[in-house]
Amino acid sequence: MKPTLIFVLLIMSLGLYCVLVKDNLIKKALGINIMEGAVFLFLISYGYRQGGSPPILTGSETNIVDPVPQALTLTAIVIGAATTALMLGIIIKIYKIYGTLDTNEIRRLRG
Amino acid sequence: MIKPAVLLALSAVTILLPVLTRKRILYPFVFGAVFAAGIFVAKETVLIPYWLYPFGWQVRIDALSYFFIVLLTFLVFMVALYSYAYIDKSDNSYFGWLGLLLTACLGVIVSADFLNFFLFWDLVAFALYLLIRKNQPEVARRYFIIQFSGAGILLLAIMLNYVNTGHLLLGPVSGSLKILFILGIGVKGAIWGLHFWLPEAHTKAPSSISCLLSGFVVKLGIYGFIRLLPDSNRFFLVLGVLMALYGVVFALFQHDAKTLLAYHTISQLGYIIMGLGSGNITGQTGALYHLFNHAVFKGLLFLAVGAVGYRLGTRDLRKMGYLYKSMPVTTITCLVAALSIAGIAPFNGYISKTLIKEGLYDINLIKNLITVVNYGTLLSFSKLMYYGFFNRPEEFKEKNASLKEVPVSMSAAMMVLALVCLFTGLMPGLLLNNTLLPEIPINFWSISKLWSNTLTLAAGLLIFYFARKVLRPKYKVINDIDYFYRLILPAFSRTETILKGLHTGNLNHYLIWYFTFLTVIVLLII
Amino acid sequence: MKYFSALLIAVLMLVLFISLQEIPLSQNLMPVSSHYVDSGVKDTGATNLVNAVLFDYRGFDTLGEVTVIFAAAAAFKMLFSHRRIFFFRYGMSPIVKTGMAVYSPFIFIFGIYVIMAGHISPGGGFQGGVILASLSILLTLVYGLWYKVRQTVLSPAISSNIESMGGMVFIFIGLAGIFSGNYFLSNLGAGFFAGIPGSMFSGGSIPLLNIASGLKVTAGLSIIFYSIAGGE
Amino acid sequence: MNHLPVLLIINPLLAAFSLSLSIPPARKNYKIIIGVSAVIQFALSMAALLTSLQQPVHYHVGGWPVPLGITLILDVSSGFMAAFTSILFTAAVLYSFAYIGRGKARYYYVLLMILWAGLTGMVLTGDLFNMIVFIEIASVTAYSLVAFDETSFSLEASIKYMMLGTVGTILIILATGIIYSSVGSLNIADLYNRIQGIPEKPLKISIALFVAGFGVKTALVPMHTWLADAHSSAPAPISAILSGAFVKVGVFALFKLMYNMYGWSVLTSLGTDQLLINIGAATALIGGIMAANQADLKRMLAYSTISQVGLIVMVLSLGTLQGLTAGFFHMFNHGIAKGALFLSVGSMAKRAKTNRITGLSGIGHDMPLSYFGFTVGALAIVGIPLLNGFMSKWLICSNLIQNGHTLHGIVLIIVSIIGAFYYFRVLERLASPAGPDKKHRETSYGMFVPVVTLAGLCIITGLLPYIPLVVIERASLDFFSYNSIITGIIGGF
Repeated sequence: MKPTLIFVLLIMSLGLYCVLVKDNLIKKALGINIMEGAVFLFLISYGYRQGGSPPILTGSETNIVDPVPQALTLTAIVIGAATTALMLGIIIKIYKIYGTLDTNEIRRLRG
Repeated sequence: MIKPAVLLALSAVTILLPVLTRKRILYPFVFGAVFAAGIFVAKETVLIPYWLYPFGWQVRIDALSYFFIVLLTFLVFMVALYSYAYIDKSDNSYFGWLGLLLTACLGVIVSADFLNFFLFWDLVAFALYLLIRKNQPEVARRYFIIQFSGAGILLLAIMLNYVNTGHLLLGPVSGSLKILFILGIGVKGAIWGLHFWLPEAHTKAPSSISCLLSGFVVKLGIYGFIRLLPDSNRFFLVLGVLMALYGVVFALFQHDAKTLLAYHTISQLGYIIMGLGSGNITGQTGALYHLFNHAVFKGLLFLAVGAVGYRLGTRDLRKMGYLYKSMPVTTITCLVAALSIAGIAPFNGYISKTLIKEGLYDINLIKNLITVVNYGTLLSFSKLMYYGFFNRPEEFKEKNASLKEVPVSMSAAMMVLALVCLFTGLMPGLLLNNTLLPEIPINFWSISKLWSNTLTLAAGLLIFYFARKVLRPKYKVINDIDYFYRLILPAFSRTETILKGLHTGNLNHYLIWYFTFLTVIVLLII
Repeated sequence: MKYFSALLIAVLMLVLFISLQEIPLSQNLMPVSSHYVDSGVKDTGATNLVNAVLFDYRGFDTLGEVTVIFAAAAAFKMLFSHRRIFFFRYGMSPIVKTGMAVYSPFIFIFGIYVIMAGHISPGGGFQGGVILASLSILLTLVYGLWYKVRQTVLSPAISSNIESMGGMVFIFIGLAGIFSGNYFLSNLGAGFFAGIPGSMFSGGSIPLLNIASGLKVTAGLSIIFYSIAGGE
Repeated sequence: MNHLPVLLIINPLLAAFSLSLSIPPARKNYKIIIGVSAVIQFALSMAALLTSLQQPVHYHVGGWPVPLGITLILDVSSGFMAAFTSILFTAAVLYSFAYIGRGKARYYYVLLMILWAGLTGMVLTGDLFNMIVFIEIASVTAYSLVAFDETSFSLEASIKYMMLGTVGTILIILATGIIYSSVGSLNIADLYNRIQGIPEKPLKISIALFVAGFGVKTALVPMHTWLADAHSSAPAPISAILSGAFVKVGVFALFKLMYNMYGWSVLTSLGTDQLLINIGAATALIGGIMAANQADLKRMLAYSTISQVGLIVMVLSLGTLQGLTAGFFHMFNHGIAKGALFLSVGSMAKRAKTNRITGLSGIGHDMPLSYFGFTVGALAIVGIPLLNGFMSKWLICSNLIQNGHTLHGIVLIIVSIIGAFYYFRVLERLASPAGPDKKHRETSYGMFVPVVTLAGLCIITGLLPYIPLVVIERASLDFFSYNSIITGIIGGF
């Protein structure tokens, strides 16, 4: 077990709590981002090797961390950023129309 | 001899009739050509390979199929002839859907595998939906949904049968699946308990379609019973008696001529099912012969009532009368059909009913019940003929007596059917010897039989004379068994309301559902 | 609802905790990544293995990622096309403006550096692109939205063009692999200049792809910002 | 060397990129660019299908062998899905030319082309993380296209879709992370060989996360809630694509992982197949019941999609070759029929300016061709004989019952009956005699040609199920006998 797992799950539960309990759409978006952060931390920390050096080779390293999770995380961060931006954009437009960000009131579509 | 494939192709052409030509005069001839092809079709089993390609179509025409094919093509020919004038001039697509119905029924009859049997079984209901839809969309939809549900039960039965046997060939089924098959087929065949759609559909459909519906489509149920459940004798016996009695009792108190006929369909189906359940060759032959006869005379009755409706605009027995003056052909043909259905010699109903009675000779109770049903039939058709044609109500005299006879094509169809009623009665060997029974076991024309027949007629008319006040057509709503089915519907709509209430539109709730689901499946998997 | 959610989260996390403990840990690398570490430099010519993975081994992912940003930017252009709400028109005080004028070349150079040296040092197209985009955003904040409209270099049409060009350059570099008889996005196999690993001109197509994605990210993020801010 | 797989993905991307250029040719002639690109893409995907029938193509992007790089796999299953997606997209593009007003249309097409690329990529990719990337490409475009109208409904639908979808993506990434950290590979074919190396509990968790993550993309109960909102508020061609293609591609991707990454025997030993089949049944039933009494026609169609997806999931989770065939066949049939339905409803709604069923009554007389498309689509989905839905429903029912799932077979029958109930109600309403003052013109060629073509496809595949089935049987073989195929993909690393 990696000790970071505890932190991963803690951050994830924070984000999840935010997503599930908060009524404000922006807070929900933030919660989603926090969850994403937790997942990225999970990826990075499981790619880490004890005492490993960063994956930039200068010729003398013997113990190198796994470069793949870092690349994956980079990709996922960019995707997450694009999604978050779009989410916030839509939230702005929703605020213009509904005049509120409360999910309890944004429910014209139901049934 | 004509190949089966040619017959099928020819019937498929009729679907496209309205597209091919706009000249309506040609349509009955095409249907007549199908009839001719149906008569001369070769009795053989072939595989049509390119049909729904990986599946194919096992076409089997044996004596039973041939019998049904002749009946079907003949009846459709007559209906097409009748419809030439009966159906509104602007509605040519009717004939296309009639062709679809013909093809679908033909498909059911000739299919030797369950896939195509089921496919056409479904298609029959859909073709009827299209035919009824024009004027009565609600009725058509209800009919279709009920038939579709029945087909669903049939599908389930077919699949379970497939699991048991490992093949899809149409053949007798066994075990507890029989119940499912009876339920599935029974919806189309209108057996008691599942007949609730029948009065409405028969009444509200155009008369030409009622003729086919009652004359042939419900008989597909009988066809299914013969093919799939050839040995459920006791059950059919009880069911048949029940239906015969039930139909007659309900028919007696109707004021709408077509509803009366519709309930008589149930009653006569009861006869047929009784004959099937007799367990001997005489009774079963009688059943088949009665099936043919019922198609002819009930078809004729519907056409005649339709002809009245065509001129008079109503088929309410309270508003009819005087028609014997204004519409003699209709009256005479209707009288012939009524005598046939009542089983009066020398018309065809007499022959088949005698055969069925012979088949059930050994069971006294049933014989007595049949006698009761017979009198019921006689009474209700006396009512139909008297109040419908021979009555002389003053308030309708002016209107009813001045009507014209129906156009030639309609009266021609009716007259042909009436002649068939007479000839198949006078010469039962014509059909029986050729297709059904090599030799007739009984003498239909013995003095005792004819004497009791005449006695029955006289007694029936006498009873009607005294009871005609009781039987006077009155308006009242008679709840059939569908009253109980209607009670189920609120439960469905309540489920729907609850579900709709659950979809609150609140994102919070949706997210909580989501993670509840995630937690549940995580716990389930681990 | 609150307590139910808390319970839900607790159960979920507990289960995750119990089960994720079982993931095997070893000091050795997995076969795929050990191949990257062993022969990554030889295969790609880049010493930054993350960039080698990102732009060479898994270059197709990066094309996808570039596309996601492009899609987000296009969505913004679509959804915010007819808003003209000019708040924050004239920017901040002259002191800030002057300070910004001093800083901006350095930020610009740094961004360019991060992009250009992605294959030999930490960084790369995305990181550098974000730096450049933040420069563009800073400029707008400091000088006001009118600046954006007046300036031709950062105008919406130009950003849009830069973004499209970035994506197209990425694809054309990939297509070069096909035209040279290799696979899409082939690097050294397609004849790109390998150079000496660790030097500036090395890594074959990786620096080019870095530049392409850098342009794209810069323009994409700027477009998103300006669309929300209502500059277009 | 065959570059078809990658060309299939970059062709729409190139079109999108060049369309976004802010230069006069791109701005003025965007319809030409899109039309040409759509035709090329259609031809490419058909060529891909034909190629895959002869010889599967394993394309190593960047020239890296299997576990190192990203591999695109063009086998019959993916070729079939790509071709099927392309049919719908081509129809939708053609339809959009007439349907989408000028204004912001250029970015609409940009996003549409990216969506096309994303769905094709999801189908073709042989790499787990690459699949996530393509899912996100498709999702981001779908989120924004749903919001295209910028009405309150479409924005609300978009944000709901986006929130649920993003959470789903996070779960998928987490599952991928678990798999990668356990065995250190991302290639699906490679993972198939290594899946035994994952300890039991992380394996189970990853399956659960994948089901939940993909479940939201494919609208399994109870993650279906976004679908009715999104599909009813999006522009008609987008609804057609989301309903006809996106959901199906999601199901395809989920089951590709289940069959080709975990291996079905692993899933059976964990009991996941029972779970999936029950989820499918619940989806079918709830979708069917919810559709039964909707006032909004597009919303009704959306719920109908949910119920049909439930059927597909049910039969795909049987784990038999025939089950797969039936499932793919129903995907195809339902996709085409639902495409015709959404497009024709779009035409009618555009003329009548409402989606309400009551508002559309009698419009069938005024717009016979659109009504024809709607009728054929509806009848096909209900399962009227001689249309394609009948055949696939027969196959689904037969497979479910043959494998001992009689109750699920009954669910299918009940769903069909409910479907007949609500579709016929609408058909009747649309054909009811209209008032004298209501006169709508038939739509332009661009709008009814796709509708009628899709309806014609329904009829043709109904009469000749052989044409798709011969492909689909090969496609399901790709899923089913994966053991024998896998060596060809992996090669000798």
